[in-house]
Amino acid sequence: MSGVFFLLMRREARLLFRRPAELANPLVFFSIVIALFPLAVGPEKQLLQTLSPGLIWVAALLAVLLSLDGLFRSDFEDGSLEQWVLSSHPLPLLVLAKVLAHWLFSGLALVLLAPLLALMLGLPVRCLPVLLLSLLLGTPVLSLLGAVGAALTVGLKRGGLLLALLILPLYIPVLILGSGALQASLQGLPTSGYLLWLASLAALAVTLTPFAIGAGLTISVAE
Amino acid sequence: MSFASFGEFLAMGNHGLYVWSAYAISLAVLGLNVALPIMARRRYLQDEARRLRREESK
Amino acid sequence: MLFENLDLRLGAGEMLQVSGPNGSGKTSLLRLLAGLMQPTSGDILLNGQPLAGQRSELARNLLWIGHAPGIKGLLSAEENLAWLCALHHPATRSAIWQALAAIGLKGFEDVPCHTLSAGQQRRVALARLYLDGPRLWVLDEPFTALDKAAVAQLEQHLAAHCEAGGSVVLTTHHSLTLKPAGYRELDLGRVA
Amino acid sequence: MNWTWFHKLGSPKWFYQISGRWLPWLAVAAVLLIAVGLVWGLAFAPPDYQQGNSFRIIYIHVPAAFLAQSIYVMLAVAGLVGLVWKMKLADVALQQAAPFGAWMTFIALLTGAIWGKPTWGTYWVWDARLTSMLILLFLYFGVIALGNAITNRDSAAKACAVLAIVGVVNIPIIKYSVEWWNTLHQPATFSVVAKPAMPFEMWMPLLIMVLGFYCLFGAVLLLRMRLEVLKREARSSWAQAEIRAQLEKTP
Repeated sequence: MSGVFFLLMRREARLLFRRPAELANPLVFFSIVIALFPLAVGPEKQLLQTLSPGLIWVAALLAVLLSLDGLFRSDFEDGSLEQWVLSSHPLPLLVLAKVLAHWLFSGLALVLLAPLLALMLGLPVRCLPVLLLSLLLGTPVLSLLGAVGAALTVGLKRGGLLLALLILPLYIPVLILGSGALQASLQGLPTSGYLLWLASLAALAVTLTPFAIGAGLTISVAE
Repeated sequence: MSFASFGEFLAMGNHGLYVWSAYAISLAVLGLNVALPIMARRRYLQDEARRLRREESK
Repeated sequence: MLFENLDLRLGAGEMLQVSGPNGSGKTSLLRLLAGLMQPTSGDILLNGQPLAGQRSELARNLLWIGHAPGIKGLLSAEENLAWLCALHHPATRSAIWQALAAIGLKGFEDVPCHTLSAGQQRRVALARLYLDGPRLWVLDEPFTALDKAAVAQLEQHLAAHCEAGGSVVLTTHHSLTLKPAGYRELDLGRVA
Repeated sequence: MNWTWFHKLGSPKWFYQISGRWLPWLAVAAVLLIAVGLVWGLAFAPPDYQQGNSFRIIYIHVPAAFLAQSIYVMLAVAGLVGLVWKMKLADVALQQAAPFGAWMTFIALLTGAIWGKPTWGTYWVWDARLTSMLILLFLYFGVIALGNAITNRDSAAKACAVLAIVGVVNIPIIKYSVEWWNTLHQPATFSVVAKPAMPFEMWMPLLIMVLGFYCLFGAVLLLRMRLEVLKREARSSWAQAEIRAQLEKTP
């Protein structure tokens, strides 16, 4: 059973690395959105520093959402999902492997890119560990929740905008906790409370969302 | 009765505009939510009547 | 509403060809039988039990190749088959190579599938029929894009599977030249 | 425990007949309760010692907010029943209740904003309750948009059910995190609803209004569900007979 889990992760890794452009697109999007803010609000250092926790988190959230639109699309179109649904392996396990593989290669890259962009926005170096940790705990939740929406909208022709409509409200707790942690660290306040909450959200998402994703895929395949 | 006159009742202690607009819009929305299904039902029955007439004339 | 009052039974050794004009619900019927779709009303039974309650039993007994057969263009034929086998019925590497050779893809084992022709890609999916696996095959348009020789070979393979006690349900627009003893045809154009 | 009533409830014909009997009672109760609550709340309840008469908006704001939240929970419960027991009627209930829930959220937001002007001096404050309501409105939009986007009726109902269940699990988390966010950024805002010990003449009309809104929701839901059931069952003999009977009544 766990064999198929790692086989699927390896397969997804292969697929992603044979089309590296798709891995790069969310990262480029993330960087562009971050670059837009100084242009919009002005280059004043103090202002950018105060805004940076929110900016980084909003941009990361949108980048994850953007990368999730196509998460199941090719599997849906080439019939892979039908094979998954008919497999004797539990569907929640398969989708968990798929989403984790996706996060491992696109989400993690986002997390690693974030400190660089944060420094450009004027976030002090002492805040970087909290930034990394909060993104590390928060982005898997974003991926898993977004995968629920991706599973429900995969059969629809214009699913992209609908996906954002369905999922963005559900992202709010992660956004609040993630940027809250960063703001607290910017003001020199303790951050462990936020991070513990993010960790429990991550645990909750890993255990519950695979079932919703599986149900969503079964529904989309049945149409 | 917590108001001495009808004029006072309408004025709502200088907050009349807020109170009455809130009530008016809310009741309009409620009315709309009742009226729409009733109208939809009437329209559906009319459609069915037309269909039945067509079938009878065949 | 695609069809109603449909009652059919399939036993071991039987082959059912579902035919009918476009839009008559051939694919929908196959998807219903495979458990991918739920009927609006009525029941689908496997061994006398409702399908919904026995997912693992179904997975053990059913091989489904849909119109889109789940082949990734970026992966090679072998990688594709290895994954499909891991998902359903584990098979060894040599068994996969043998199956690919049997369907005429010798020498194409590790080429990315998007470089293959449409007929060759279809063969990659059909190679699953040459591996040990379930008894009930449900195939949606398996002959699409195949050349004459491959069609004849596949017909023979399907007939042999039925003779050996397996069952096949398939849709196709062409009329089979080789029909096993348990062959039946269901014309959805006439049922509706 | 006898479960036949549960399966009977799943039968469209039975539902149509029984709901036809309930509907007038619910409608009468809704009209009476809302009328009494309105007159009592607007004219007879004493003004608030701090906010004066603007507090009378409470008699719409709070029932709408109550209903907005309970309808979303109802969507998830109906979705669960539809997914687990495959009850078609639950699917109908889910899809027909969602627009009314969205409208209630809209009323709660709008009256909250209007109330905010005399209380806070501005129409919109990022207060925890209003923000949660706004997010709830977005959640409703999601369910409605998903239901409209999927053409297959059964798939649409199931997809909405999954979304509503995921949403309901999230609502407490959203509420909690928004409240936390609010206390961090605006410590000790003046909350409009939480009042120490309302006198009887104030909360009694509120209770009546809440009950009236629930009855109205019941009546509107039955009205919408009956039409949908009639449309879905149009091919069956009882629905045909019902349509003919209705047509004879109103020529």
